[in-house]
Amino acid sequence: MANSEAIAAAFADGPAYVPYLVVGDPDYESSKAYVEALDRGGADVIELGLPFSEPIAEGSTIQEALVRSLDAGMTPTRFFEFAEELDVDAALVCMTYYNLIYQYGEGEGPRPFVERAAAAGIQGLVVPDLPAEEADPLREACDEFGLDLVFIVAPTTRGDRLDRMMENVSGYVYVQARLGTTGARDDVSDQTTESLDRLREYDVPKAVGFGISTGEHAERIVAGGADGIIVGSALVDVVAEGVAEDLSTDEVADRLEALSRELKEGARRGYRSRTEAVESA
Amino acid sequence: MANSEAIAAAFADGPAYVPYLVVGDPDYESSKAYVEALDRGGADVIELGLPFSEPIAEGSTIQEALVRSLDAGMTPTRFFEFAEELDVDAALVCMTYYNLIYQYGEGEGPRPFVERAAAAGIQGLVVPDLPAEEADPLREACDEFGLDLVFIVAPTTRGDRLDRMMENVSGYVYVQARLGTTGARDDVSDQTTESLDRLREYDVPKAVGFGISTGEHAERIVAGGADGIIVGSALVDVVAEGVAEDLSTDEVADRLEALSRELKEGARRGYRSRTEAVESA
Amino acid sequence: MSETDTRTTEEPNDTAPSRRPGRERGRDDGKFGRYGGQYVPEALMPAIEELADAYGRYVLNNEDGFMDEFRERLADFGGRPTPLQRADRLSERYDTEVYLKREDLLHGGAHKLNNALGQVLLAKYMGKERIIAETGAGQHGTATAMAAAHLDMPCTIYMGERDINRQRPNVFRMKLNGSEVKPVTTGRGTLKEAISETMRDWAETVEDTHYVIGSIVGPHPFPVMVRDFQAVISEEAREQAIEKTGGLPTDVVACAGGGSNTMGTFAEFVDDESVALHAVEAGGSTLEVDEAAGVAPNSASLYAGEEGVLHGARTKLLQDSDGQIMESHSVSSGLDYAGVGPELAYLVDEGRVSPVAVDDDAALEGFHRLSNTEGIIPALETAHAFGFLEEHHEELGERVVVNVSGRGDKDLDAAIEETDQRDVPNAPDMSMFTEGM
Amino acid sequence: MSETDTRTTEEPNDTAPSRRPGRERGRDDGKFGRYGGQYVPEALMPAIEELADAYGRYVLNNEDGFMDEFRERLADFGGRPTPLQRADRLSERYDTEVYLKREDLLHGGAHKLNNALGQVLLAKYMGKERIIAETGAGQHGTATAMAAAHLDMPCTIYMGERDINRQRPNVFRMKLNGSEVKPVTTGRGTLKEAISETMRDWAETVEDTHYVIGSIVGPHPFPVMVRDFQAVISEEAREQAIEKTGGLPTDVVACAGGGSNTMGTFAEFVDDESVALHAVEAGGSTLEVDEAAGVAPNSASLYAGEEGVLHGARTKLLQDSDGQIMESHSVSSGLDYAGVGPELAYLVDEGRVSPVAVDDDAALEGFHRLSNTEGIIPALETAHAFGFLEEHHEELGERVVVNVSGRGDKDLDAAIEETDQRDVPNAPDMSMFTEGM
Ligand SMILES: Cc1ncc(COP(=O)(O)O)c(C=O)c1O
Ligand SMILES: Cc1ncc(COP(=O)(O)O)c(C=O)c1O
Repeated sequence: MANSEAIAAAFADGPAYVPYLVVGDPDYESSKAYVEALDRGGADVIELGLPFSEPIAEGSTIQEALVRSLDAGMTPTRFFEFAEELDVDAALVCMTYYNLIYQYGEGEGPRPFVERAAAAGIQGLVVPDLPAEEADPLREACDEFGLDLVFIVAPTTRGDRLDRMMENVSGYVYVQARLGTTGARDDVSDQTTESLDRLREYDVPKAVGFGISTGEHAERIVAGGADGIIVGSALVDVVAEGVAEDLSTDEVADRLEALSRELKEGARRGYRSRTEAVESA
Repeated sequence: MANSEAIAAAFADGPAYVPYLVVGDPDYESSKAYVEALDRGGADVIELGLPFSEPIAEGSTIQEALVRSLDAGMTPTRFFEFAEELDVDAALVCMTYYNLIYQYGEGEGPRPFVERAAAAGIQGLVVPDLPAEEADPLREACDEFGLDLVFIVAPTTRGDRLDRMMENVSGYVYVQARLGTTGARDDVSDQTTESLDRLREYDVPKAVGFGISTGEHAERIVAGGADGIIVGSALVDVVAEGVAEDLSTDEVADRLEALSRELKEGARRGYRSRTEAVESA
Repeated sequence: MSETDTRTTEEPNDTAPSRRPGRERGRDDGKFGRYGGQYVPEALMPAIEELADAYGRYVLNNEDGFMDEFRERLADFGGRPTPLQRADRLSERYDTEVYLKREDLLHGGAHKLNNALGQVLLAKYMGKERIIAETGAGQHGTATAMAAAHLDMPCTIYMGERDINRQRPNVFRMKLNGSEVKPVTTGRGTLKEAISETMRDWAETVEDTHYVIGSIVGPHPFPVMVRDFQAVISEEAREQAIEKTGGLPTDVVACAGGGSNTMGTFAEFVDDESVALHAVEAGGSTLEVDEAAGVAPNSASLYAGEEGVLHGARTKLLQDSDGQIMESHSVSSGLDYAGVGPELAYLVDEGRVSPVAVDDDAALEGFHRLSNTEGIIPALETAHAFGFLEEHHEELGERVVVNVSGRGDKDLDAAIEETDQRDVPNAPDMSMFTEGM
Repeated sequence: MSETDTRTTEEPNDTAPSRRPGRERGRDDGKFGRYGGQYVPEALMPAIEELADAYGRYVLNNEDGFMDEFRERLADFGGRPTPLQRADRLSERYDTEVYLKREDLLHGGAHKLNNALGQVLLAKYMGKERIIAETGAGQHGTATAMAAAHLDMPCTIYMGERDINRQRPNVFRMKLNGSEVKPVTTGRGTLKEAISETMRDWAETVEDTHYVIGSIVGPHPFPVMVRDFQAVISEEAREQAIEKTGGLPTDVVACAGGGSNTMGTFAEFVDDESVALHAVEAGGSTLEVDEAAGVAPNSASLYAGEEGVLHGARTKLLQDSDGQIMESHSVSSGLDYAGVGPELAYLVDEGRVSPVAVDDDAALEGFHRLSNTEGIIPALETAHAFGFLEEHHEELGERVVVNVSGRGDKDLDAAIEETDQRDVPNAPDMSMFTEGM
């Protein structure tokens, strides 16, 4: 199922590289430069984090980034302006928590947020604290305005729950590579392979995230069957380093672009080895 | 009833002046000079305080004096040496708490203490935490060694208790002028008159104490019927002043002697006005 | 209207098997009208589904005698039943019968143990091997640590670094009870970061770990489960009131932070239509809100909050117009929370529970009044209920039950400081305490 | 032999009307063999005679329903009965059934309230208008202040200035309860000066004032009266033990300072010859005595003391060879007293009670053990009983009742400091608490 053609296209041809950054981290202008650097680095879809004050699903790396952004004045209104001002080729997805979606604009419910997001060029939403069971109203609004609603599948998601989620998902599924919250790790988990196996029968692109930080990770994950890789904390770490070491915006942007290239390259290598394996089989 | 002739003599002819000091306050030698000054000032009986670590019946003036004496090393053994070394005319009475009497010497019970006291020239004992009900063993030892056992009569002592006490008392009764503990006050209480009235029928000298600090007090109390006055805190105050103001031993001794003269004079005036009143009646 | 209206659950009261049908609310799907639900990361869903299952089996159906063991341990280890005491001097002062439900006498000094013991025992029945919990002021953390020691379960408590420095005695109590206390250094180092950190731990360890939530908040089944564990307060109080006074009270009063002592005190009275239920919230310094600073100088989410989603449930919240959660404030750290249990939000909307805000000043007066007239030093949280009594006693009926949710020993320093900062008419002379400060 | 032998009272047990004759000891004349009596200044004799009379009428004969009201208030205000709890983990550790009598759950956090409430209520029945008490660490003072607030009696507590500075939380609790706290500046500013000062006040105000003594010490009728008020502990424990275990315990253990929780825990078992009674004293740092300095680095007056007269009674004391009272020492301020109740001294001489000294180190281990294995943080006083258990469990029978005389919240600072000063094998890592010290 897909509402957004741009997102569908991103997964259509080769593995998708889906980076994440917190919008407004550490400030509005630098953040714009960073997102654009991701784009230059080869992003197919960019997940833009809209910070919420109580981010219960995040690891500490992203939590700190959300705090930096909030402290610098980020709001949903500014977020949409940011999206509008961006000069990027990648498809944009907004990642945020349900309360911000629910409260936005006049009247209750998620519709005003989705309408505004659509107008700002956002193609999809990821809402980590919104399970499929509570998602009907948001799903309807997304369908109305042509946005995809991406769900996260955990290593522990199976059976009825998985079916229900796959009925509701659109665009891609976010396959959580391991238990836990977001955060860069050094290894790639076996849970990923298991999850991809479980999802094989569902006809929707599978992007794997949680803990990917190097081109080599990316390669292995895509080789293992992923249609895309989602990278968050590893990139946010670069921004945090920039803050800690007081680096120039350009320097940080360059690093982000370089890391993006490495990740994208890795994904491509993984894809090649997979298709070669299939072909030689 | 009387065991000690010296004490009987002290009350025989005119009102007795009975001053109290803590032995060893603030040190052994000064204390000896102070006691001898009381004697020069006209003391008929001197109450020598042997300090106990938990003096539950004392006001804060005397409590502090007891602490000074203990800190300077006073013990029952030293106390008896002190009594032996004293050069005074007045009869000596030891005022202390029962535990020191009970623990003294070999074997249990009060006998060794009394025996040693007698040898040191002590003529009587006042034990503020020993009511008549618990006094049999001490009473027996006193009788054996010729000491008087003085009891304190409180404003609240009446009826059976008073009778029992008066059966046991010897030497004199210590008539407590008011409720409360020791300590110099500015007035003389009505409770004194009442107490003396209650005691009239008993044939034993009545010495009034608690709160007497001036010649005028002494006069009024003796005029009211007392056979003697007991003065403690007012004298201990003089010693404390000496410590606080770092006065010479001679200076303090002189003040004690002077205050003693004033008190004794007051007592004599009171006695004269009483006998005149009786004669003119 | 919002989309949630379509999902409003029919109350299953009529067919409920339990003695008092009021307790059925939310049991099956965690919905209280428009409130409740399970807004959690997908990774936690299996854990809360497993928990909902265990709740149904052990708590509702007493499988393996779970509830029997729970009640027995509450009695022997916790000290239940707690008394319902007539407050002689307050009764005289207000010319009405005032009764105190003495949860301050529970082991640990607050109602918190009812829940902590229930959940740790449940975790044991579920075969979990480890307990985690978050704590702000440390009350829930200490209760959980005690229960974990008692039941021999390894326990880790997450606590913001700033809170650790403010609440050292409670930190020490947890450590004494053998719990690991993990300082949370992210963000501002307070309760919200500790909650996130605990969620993080749970998300990684769900398979062998149970997360003990401290109030009737969070995703289903926590709100109903915590309520059921705390409902022992009102089960006892209702019986005691009938036995002591020959009838039901006219009014029942409890302070409300997350609302666990509140619903515990109300649960068995909800169906007694004649009994008025008063939820007393922390009015802080004022009910005005500073949107720009993101600060609500109060914790009155029932009274002044708006519907939203926080920590796994839809409920009433203190939030700005964007939906960002405000920093709440109260003189009592245990009421200092921007949300409230969904069941209370529902009962307030239904008109069954009256929310009232009592400000810091009135709470401090209440604190001193109970201390010096009844000889009971209440927790500052509890003190709000006595501030309410002073301000609203004329509106009450002739028989009032007030829950004394906790004792004030933990609050002595705060009480000295806060009393010193304002003019509390009934406070003792504080100079000997404040001079060296 | 001493003269007191001639006055040894015949035990009136045989003709006693009460259910359990053991409680008759000392009722009539305050004598327990050679111990007890009324060694007080004459001015106080009328007051203690009046009190003895009131004790006979109200306590022994329940005149005007005094005992009924006392028991009702103990239940409703105090939280009685307290549980008798099986300690699962200690039972396993010692391979014997260990039961805990939970006096720590009493209002105020220690057994002290049983006595304070009884005496303040008695003062009310006697028509007194004012309460005074002394306190050292503040436990008896806080209990008295609570009782006085509850019963609307003006109350003055004397406390040494040095103790005030060491025990500020307790001072604050007393003030919160509306009591006046009078600093005593004479001497060293500790308990002994506070006792003298309270006696002084009483000597002046006996007519309208009652002096609430905090343990089974002092002149008759205090030792018997305080014992009778505290005996509720053993009344409950004996019944609970029979009900829970089908029989009497083999051993009963309580710590002993003045001995009020001790005799309260033993009273109903004294006539059960099969039950061994263990009084655990504070062994301090050593049982050796420094005569020259007048210091006993322990408080083991039953174990190491000699007969003497202190604070109104003949009993066992820590004293030097002159009879001066020694400064006692213990890690727990509540056991830090140079004397002990005369009834305990008597029962030890009779061989009915076994005195055992447990030193500071073992007490601290006991403190940590109960905290981290059972989830109960005991008072440092109480901790001595658990030090005893560890050291002597092999000598005990199969069913042991230990009185948990109080909770440890008051002792957190002391426990941190004392644990830091020595090598306590089972203590948690303390570095986060001690670094800033
Ligand atoms: C004594 C006391 N009362 C009330 C509360 C508030 O919690 P709740 O509203 O969940 O009962 C707390 C929380 O720490 C507390 O400690
Ligand atoms: C908890 C606790 N236990 C025991 C004692 C010792 O007193 P007693 O020996 O009179 O019970 C105290 C005295 O303060 C105490 O607070």
